[in-house]
Amino acid sequence: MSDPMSPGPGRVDQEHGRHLLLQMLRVRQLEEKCIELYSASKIRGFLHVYIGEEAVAAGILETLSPDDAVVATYREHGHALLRGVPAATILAEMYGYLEGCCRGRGGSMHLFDAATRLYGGNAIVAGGLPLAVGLALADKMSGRSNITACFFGDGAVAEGEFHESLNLAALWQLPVLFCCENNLYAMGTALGRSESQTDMALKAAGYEIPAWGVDGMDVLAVEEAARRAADSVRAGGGPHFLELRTYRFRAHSMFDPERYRDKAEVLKWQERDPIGLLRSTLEAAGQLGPGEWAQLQTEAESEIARAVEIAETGTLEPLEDLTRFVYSERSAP
Amino acid sequence: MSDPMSPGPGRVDQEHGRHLLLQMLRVRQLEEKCIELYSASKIRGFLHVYIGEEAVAAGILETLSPDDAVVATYREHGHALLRGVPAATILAEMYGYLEGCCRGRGGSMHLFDAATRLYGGNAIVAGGLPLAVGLALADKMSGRSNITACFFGDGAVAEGEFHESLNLAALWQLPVLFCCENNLYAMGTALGRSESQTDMALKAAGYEIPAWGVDGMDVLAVEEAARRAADSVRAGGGPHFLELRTYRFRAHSMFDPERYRDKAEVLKWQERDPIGLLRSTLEAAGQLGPGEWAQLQTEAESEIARAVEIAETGTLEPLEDLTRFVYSERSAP
Amino acid sequence: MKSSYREALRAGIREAMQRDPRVFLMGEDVGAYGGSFAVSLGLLEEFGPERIRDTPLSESGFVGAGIGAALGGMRPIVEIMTVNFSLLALDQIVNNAASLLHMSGGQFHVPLVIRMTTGAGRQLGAQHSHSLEGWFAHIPGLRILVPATLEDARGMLWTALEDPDPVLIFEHGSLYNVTGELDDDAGPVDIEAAAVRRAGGDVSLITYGGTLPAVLDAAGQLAADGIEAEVLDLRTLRPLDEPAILASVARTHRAVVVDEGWRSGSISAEISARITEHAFFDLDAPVGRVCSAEVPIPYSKHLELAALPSVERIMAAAREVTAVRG
Amino acid sequence: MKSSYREALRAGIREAMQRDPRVFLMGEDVGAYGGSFAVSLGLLEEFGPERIRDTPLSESGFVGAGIGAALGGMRPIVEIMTVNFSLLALDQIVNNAASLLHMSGGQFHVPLVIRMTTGAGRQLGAQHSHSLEGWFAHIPGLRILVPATLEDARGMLWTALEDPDPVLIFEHGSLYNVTGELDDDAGPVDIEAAAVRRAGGDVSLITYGGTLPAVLDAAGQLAADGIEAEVLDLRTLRPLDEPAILASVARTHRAVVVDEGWRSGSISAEISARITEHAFFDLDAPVGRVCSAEVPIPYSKHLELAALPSVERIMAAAREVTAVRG
Ligand SMILES: Cc1ncc(C[n+]2csc(CCOP(=O)(O)OP(=O)(O)O)c2C)c(N)n1
Ligand SMILES: Cc1ncc(C[n+]2csc(CCOP(=O)(O)OP(=O)(O)O)c2C)c(N)n1
Ligand SMILES: [Mg+2]
Ligand SMILES: [Mg+2]
Repeated sequence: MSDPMSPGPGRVDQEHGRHLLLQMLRVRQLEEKCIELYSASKIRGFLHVYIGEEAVAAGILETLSPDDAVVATYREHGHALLRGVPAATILAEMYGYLEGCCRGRGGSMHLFDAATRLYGGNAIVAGGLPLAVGLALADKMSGRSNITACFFGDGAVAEGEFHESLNLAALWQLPVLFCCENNLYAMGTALGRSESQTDMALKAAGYEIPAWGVDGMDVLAVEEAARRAADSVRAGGGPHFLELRTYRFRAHSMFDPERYRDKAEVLKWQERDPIGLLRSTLEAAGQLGPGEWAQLQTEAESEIARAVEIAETGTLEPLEDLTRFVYSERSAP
Repeated sequence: MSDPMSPGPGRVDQEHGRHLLLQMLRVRQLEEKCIELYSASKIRGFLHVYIGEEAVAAGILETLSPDDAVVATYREHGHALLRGVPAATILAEMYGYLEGCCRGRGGSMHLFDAATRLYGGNAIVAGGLPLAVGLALADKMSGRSNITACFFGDGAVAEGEFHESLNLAALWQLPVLFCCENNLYAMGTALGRSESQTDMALKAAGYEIPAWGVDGMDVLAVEEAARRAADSVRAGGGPHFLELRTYRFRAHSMFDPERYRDKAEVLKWQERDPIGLLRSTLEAAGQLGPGEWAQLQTEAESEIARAVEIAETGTLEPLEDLTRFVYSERSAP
Repeated sequence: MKSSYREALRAGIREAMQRDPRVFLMGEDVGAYGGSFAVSLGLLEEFGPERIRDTPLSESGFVGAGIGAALGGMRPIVEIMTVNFSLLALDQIVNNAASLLHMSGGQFHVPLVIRMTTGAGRQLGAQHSHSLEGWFAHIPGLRILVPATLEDARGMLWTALEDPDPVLIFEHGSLYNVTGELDDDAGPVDIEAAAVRRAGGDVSLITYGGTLPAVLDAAGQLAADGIEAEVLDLRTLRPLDEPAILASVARTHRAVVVDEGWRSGSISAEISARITEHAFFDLDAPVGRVCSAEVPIPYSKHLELAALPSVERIMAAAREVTAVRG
Repeated sequence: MKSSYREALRAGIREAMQRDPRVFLMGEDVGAYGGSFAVSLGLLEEFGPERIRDTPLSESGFVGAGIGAALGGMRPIVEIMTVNFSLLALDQIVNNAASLLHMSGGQFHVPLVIRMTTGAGRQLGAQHSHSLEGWFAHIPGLRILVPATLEDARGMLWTALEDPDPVLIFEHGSLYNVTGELDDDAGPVDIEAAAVRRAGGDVSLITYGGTLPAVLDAAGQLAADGIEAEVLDLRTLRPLDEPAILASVARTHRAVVVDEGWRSGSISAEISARITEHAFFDLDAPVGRVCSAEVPIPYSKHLELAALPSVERIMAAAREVTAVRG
């Protein structure tokens, strides 16, 4: 297969470019729908959407193989979708239905999927990092060439578990791709008010982990950086660290009145909407006409609309199953 | 007072040089005695001695004022002694006597002393660092110009609490002097097997904390570096970080069979015994004759011998006091 | 004056900040965000960023810093966003805050207040629904408060700050929006004694915090059936107000303990054990317990509700103990 | 064959390593140092540094890595040097290890074993003398084992490793040097049932782990006074073997629970509550408890001894409950 990143006239092979655009549109569409469903009280609990950050998951997950593992945060709907969990299963989970990927027990913050090796969905900031280290350790000790992609926010960087995990991964040269989704805020706390050192690459240097910053609004740049990093991790180069510079266009969660930032700042970032950026790139290269754009949009919309329909037909887990899976079920003797 | 570090002929003013030598001898003597008393079952529990590392506490504490605060580890007898806690009080504590600095409740790992602002003695590796940050925060918020010297081992660097504390101190520009006693081992774990990045100054750079490494066997170098750092901290320069490169000549604790290192390595380091080094420096500069050396030794020995005598006369806390100080005592209404 | 539980808490913080310059509030998003549950909303504007201090995500670090600041003469109020994240700070709370005074032979007091949200019921899933105040109540050296009313939300903080020892205050997430009348001159309250919230001679319903409303509701319904329940609000879990518990049982001879912790090893076990120890021959029936099902709390509403103590389960337990002929 | 408790543990680890290539041991100083309590002494030489894996001081990190490795198909044995440091790893244990299976709707098993030393009695002071196994027993999703005998030290590990769920094994520090006869073919043991270690009809002494020797001692001395105590070794704290506890009480009608945790909120409270709940009308006296004094454990020997359960206090408690005429 030819390298999708170094194509003929444009920055990207046409088909691959449209694929990435569709991926981001699918996530966007899913997230817009989630907000709608939350407002309609169909989804409850805490809901964190990924709008504005789609290029990060889209670019990185593109470079993984099905056997690789993924660890994410409570802002992980997009990761689940792009990893291959059907939208209907994701939505059913948020509806709290048995047909959800966790039988409705996890909800928005806890999407798990064994089939695609998606190990959550973790609601404890930085709590997934040690898991990623262990998953990579298992792969390494078993002689498998899988890697583990571990997503976390800029806020996680201050936590002790971040520090301990990076050190362990580097010390043992484990195949972890650390992906810091730096959207500049941890809830209402701007990065500069939470980190004495805001240069993430320098932070990573403190562990001798190769690291670089990437424009997280440019999915092509993300994919390219991720491929370089993932290849190196897979080749035995130890953990790598990517700082994905991005921005969340929406509130932290459905409860966040956004007192801590200016509307102007948000608007400025929205000019670099990752979907808009890729669309322009493709259009400028003559790789996307208006009809094709509309078609991609329709495709994403109808997938999600159909998923909602399916999710709506979900059922509730029987009450008597409440205590199932606290411990593993053993086959009767 | 003239600068004791830039004297006439030698590297140090004669009187100050002898003072530092005596300080180290006092610690050495105390620690040798502790080992003896442990073997005689007078001291129990875990005992960690500081032999070989005396230059670190001696050099650094020299630069503090009485109002400054000190936070140390379970290897803190020397820090307590040089901070001004009487040897008899320290020993009584290890005997478990009421006359000890903590009524015999703390033992070797938990020497506390309000009068000299010694906040432990902490048996949780890295557990003292957040306390130091808070003490410095209190000083800063109250407009006091005190600083807090925080001692910890190389092993502590891997802990999450290290990471969180350095970040907080730097973010808030707090007056903490972080003193990493890098003796190359955490129990049996050599630094290279516990840190992916063994350059501590680079670690500290991850927090934008000024840091430098110091020959921890050369008390004059330690004092000079500490004075430079402490002055800067006190002047509002935010936290500073010193890596004191040293070595423990003895086992980690009285239970350690030292399987993890060669006798040859220990012998090599012993050639750079901090006491021997300073003695040679002073002798070479004609600042210490044989009689004076013997006199300093005698002085240290008799202080500790006398302290043992006093400690031996200690008494046990009454059993009915067991539950005192779980909560503060209030004056009767 | 009308007030919500949230506003009552805020009034308590504001008053403490005004009264004592050594008091400051520190925690994740207490400032610019306005508090994750809006408790500290507006305080940043009023007191500035030095005293309403946003922290990075580093629970062990800033809780430990709070301990250090208390040692250094300040009166910190540390907010841990929720009890779920307090697991990251347990070393500091147990090994330092709770131990320093005793271990130092009485030298170092830790006048620290830690506030945190606790409890389930809002479909937040397993990692965000813990009720671990019973765990903390196991630790000597700590004082554990569980305000269930507006008066207590308003008044416990100042008393806690005057205490020379570490005090933990657990605010149940379901209470923040509870609204009612609060005296204009409501102020500091005692933090030692349990309170009888409803009188009744047939059974003692013993509870605290987030489950008090359900227990009062159950008591009301039981009364319609002719069972008069006395409702005891513990208010403090450590120390327990044992005399108040025993006095109630002496009146009723029957008790049900209701708490939202998992049953095994919950605070309700301790209360049951104490009642049995001290009032065994007074009891007409074994002490009942209504706790959460022993499962990680699920997201889906019907399962979550099934897992938590409910008015129905409380009534059933009360009926069961009152049915026993002692 | 003569064996110490320490050697029995080591034999169990060695056998597991030999049987299953997915098994490995990881923790602070398990390798080059030989294990802080010498449990893993010699295993590095036998199995190499990949499988006897020294970790940096980072309890949350390597416990979490153990969970991840278990998710990834390995069978890790994680050693936390002592329970005191497990406070730094509680988030991983509670929020991940214990919750993942339920929260993921049954998808992700965590076949992890965590071993740690627990308990006081060696003059190690407040921060090194915790007995927190009762805390862990509060958490659904965990299995808590407390080997008190050589057979259990030898045999519980393999059974635990075969369990698809996380199992925590607490080894009391005072037991490592206990020596006795161990069958040459001693091997895996059941991890579900409590065991009667001494028969007797007058009172049930219920205990586990580090306090079993003192309880057996007390039982011996009580027999000289004509009080025949049945000694029940719980062996597992979660799940509790409730049928065995109730069966014992059904035989004796009197019970004393002995554990080294602080009394309030200890596992003994849970046992007392359960006995009362299920055997109230069988009981001739309230259930007694012998626990540690509610103080941070002091260094000095006389105070430490006074704080911990002693043979004398156990005997006194047994006498007290047997003196009551039901
Ligand atoms: C340990 C912990 N502390 C606090 C929280 C509450 N909390 C949830 S998300 C969040 C902000 C995290 O920010 P970041 O890591 O940057 O991720 P983002 O939400 O920006 O994607 C906080 C403080 C938590 N979930 N876990
Ligand atoms: C959190 C924690 N984990 C483990 C231990 C056990 N332990 C005590 S000292 C020590 C080594 C610490 O090494 P280092 O920080 O380099 O200090 P040193 O002993 O060399 O002075 C260990 C692992 C502990 N006390 N605390
Ligand atoms: Mg962020
Ligand atoms: Mg060291």
